[in-house]
Amino acid sequence: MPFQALTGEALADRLAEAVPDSVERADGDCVWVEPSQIAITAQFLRDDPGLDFQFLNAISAVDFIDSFDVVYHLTSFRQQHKGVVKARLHGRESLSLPSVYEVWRGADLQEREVWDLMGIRFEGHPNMKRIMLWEGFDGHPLRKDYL
Amino acid sequence: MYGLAMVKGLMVTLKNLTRKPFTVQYPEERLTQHPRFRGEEFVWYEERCTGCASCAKYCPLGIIKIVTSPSETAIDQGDKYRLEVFDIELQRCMFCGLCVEACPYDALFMGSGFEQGKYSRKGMFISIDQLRQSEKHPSTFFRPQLESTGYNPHKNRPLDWKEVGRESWNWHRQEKMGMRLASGPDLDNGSAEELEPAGTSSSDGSNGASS
Amino acid sequence: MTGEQEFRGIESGPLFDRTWHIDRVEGAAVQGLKDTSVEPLSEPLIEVPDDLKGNLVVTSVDALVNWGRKSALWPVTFGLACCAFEMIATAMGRFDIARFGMEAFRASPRQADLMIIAGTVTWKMAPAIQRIHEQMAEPKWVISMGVCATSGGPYFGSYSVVPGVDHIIPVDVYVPGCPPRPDALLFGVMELHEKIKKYHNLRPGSRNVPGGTLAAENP
Amino acid sequence: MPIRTEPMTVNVGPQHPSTHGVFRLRITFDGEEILEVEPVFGYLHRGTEKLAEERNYVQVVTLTDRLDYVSSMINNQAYCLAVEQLLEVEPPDRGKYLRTIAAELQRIAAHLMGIGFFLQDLGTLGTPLMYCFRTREKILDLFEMLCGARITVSYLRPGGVFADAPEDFWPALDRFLTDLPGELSELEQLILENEIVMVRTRGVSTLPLDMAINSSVSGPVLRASGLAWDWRKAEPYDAYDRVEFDVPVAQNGDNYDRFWVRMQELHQSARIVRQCVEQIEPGPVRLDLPLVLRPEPGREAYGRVEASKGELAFYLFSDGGISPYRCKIRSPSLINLTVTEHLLVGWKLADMIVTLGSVDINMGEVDR
Repeated sequence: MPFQALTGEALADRLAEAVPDSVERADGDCVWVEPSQIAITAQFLRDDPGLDFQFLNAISAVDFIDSFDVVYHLTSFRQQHKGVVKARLHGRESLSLPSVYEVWRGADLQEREVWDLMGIRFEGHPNMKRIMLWEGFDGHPLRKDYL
Repeated sequence: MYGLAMVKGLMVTLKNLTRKPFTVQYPEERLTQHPRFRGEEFVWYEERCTGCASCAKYCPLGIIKIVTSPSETAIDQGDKYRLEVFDIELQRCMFCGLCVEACPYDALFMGSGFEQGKYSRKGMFISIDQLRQSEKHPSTFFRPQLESTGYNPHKNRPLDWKEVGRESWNWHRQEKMGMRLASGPDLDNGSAEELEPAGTSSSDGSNGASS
Repeated sequence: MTGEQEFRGIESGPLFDRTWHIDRVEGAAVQGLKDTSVEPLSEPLIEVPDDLKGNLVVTSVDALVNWGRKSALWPVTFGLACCAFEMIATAMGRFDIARFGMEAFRASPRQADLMIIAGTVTWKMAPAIQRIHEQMAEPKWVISMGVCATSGGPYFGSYSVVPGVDHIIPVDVYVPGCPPRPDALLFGVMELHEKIKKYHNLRPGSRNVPGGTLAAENP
Repeated sequence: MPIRTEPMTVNVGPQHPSTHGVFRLRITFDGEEILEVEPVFGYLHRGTEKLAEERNYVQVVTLTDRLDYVSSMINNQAYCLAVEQLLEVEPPDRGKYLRTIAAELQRIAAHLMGIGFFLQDLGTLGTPLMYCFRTREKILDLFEMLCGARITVSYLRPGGVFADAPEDFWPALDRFLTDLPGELSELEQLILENEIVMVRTRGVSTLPLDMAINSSVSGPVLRASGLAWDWRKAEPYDAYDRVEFDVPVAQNGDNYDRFWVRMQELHQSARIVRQCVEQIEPGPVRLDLPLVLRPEPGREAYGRVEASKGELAFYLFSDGGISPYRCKIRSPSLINLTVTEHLLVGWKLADMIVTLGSVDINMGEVDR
């Protein structure tokens, strides 16, 4: 079975029936998820036998000045497919997102990194310490307004 | 059996007793570097440099400082700028060679020397005078025309600027004349036969620089 | 608190929750160093005295002591980034730094007299470097290997990189390159040898300053 | 009846001879036994992602060299693949083969470092490390022939490689490939069956497969735990769909297995290089792209390779400018360290260093 990429629509269909109110919209190759629902969605994505996303490749955050995108790249080894889930956070101050630490332990260091460099806090993560920079560092350097 | 694998391992080390040593006795004996080696110096041919500062613009670190002024000879007739400053900050350079890649006129080359230890950070830049006076042993990095001639930078003969260009100096001169004469009189000796093909080897990574 | 933890006598809570104060202290030290180290330190220069009064005995002793010092420089094992691999390659079979009497890379700064700053120095690492440098016994020397250590190099201007290790400790020899090849490092070491040869250990009035070199400002 | 002792919190690093760079651990010991671990990162955090946002697409290649500095070619490859995805271009065939050759040679060099330092951490006092460095020096010589540098190569460019290999590269590569099996078998004879190595590493710091997957562990560490997953097979890039190779896999997930998987991958890499040398044909090596690239705005790319440490990926977002709007690096070394606590807790102080060696981290990539 060749390795394939799941489209956003396919993911959105599965999510819409299992986790109500979670899907914002589907885009060509990714699905946009309501930020507050991200942990529940993650649980479903991992446990659903048809989707079976056991492996979290990466958590990335992108700063769009008036909003922040958090991108989850996922892979299933058994089903041989990959998918992209995104969540959009609006505003710039006191951003937070439910942590997927309990679903994928691999999120541990990545979420800390996003907090340190982008300033997005993950609720439910046990250890929201700065990871790369020192305590007392002013600001989050990967934000576009950090010079 | 316990210890057998260790004996096997010791046999391996024993074999090395009779081997030729791998060590290079550095100050006396030097490793043969390869012609593309990007050393910690630069070779610059002023005659070919137009002061366009492509290298400075393309340097990822912005460490090349170029100051030019219009030369007294008529600039509207295609004459070049006069260079006053061409400083390369050695203390920040990472010798990636992107400046060489960006130079459209084959004026800047990587050098092949590496012995550049300094006592003071203040003197750690290559000035225009140093570039003018230093012996020219250009590396063939990103200059495939040198490679195709089998040139070796470590043969100790400095290369003249007429030998290192992508095209022969003749062609260059004719092109300049063409530019100068575009507004005026005849164009007699710019015959196409004398033009040499640009880029002589199949690899020819030069396309990026001019496009 | 689990029974296991209670039995072992561990305080409650995971370790990372109990180390906040350490992190804060460290962060304050880093931030303090970053705020104060804005100018490079003066370069340790060797002063050649105007009146070469040094008599024959003193100069011979100097020569002997300097020869001893230069022939057995022991570097501290201290690799930071890419340059560390070239430093290790220098110590390995092909370039064999043992030919210079330097194969004893010491894990403890107390036993070393040369520090090769091999790699990018970040502000978070700077207090550690400063401390290791202070722990080394006099006389001591520092080679800044590669342009990252010299000036920040490819990372110059980054929010977390020291713009030159000479902002925090004095440097004797700078070796440019990114990274310098092992031969280039050996050349830097030989330059340091030349520098060590010029020391006047017994000249009256000379004194050692931190950095293990003679004071340039000494009258 | 266990004796009650005072636990002690010890700081290891950031300057420690065997933490593979500037890595720091806070460890609570009870005697020799590790009770708690807290890894502390960031001592080599250089802000690569921020700097990438202010350099153009080709200039960023020079930054990727310095991430995992023992496998620069593979880093270049991951980044160039991401940029090519943004631009929707594909390099010419000869370029693909040259990239594959370079990447596999680099994998041999990187694994040799992983193996050498792992054994060094076991206390072999340099002998196997010397053997590893001897072979690595030959690879670095080949790189110098290709691109003029030993470590920070910048050989690959978006759209191919910067130049074709020089003529004397091919005989030199042949010589190297002829010598390599002998050198590897020497290394294997020296160490692979050594009783001390076996006793010190077998069954130590095991990582079960479900935990490895859940913690996003990748690369040789994942394969040692029993999953034959290799992105070169799953999502072939460059010339990997045209060569045959096996994915070595072990079952126990202990220190020895991680070391063993790396040893086997050396042979597979050599096999790939040999096939590439047979298959490569003359032709262009680089696309005719402008020096300053401008991908379409709003596009994103996730360029992924199987690097020597695991899955290395660049997530690029373009706003139509000359430099990436966002360049996120998914670094295998950092994410493999998610399992530090699991690997170390319950084992002895002496195993800690060995385990770190077997995970084979590289601080340039952990902290970036």
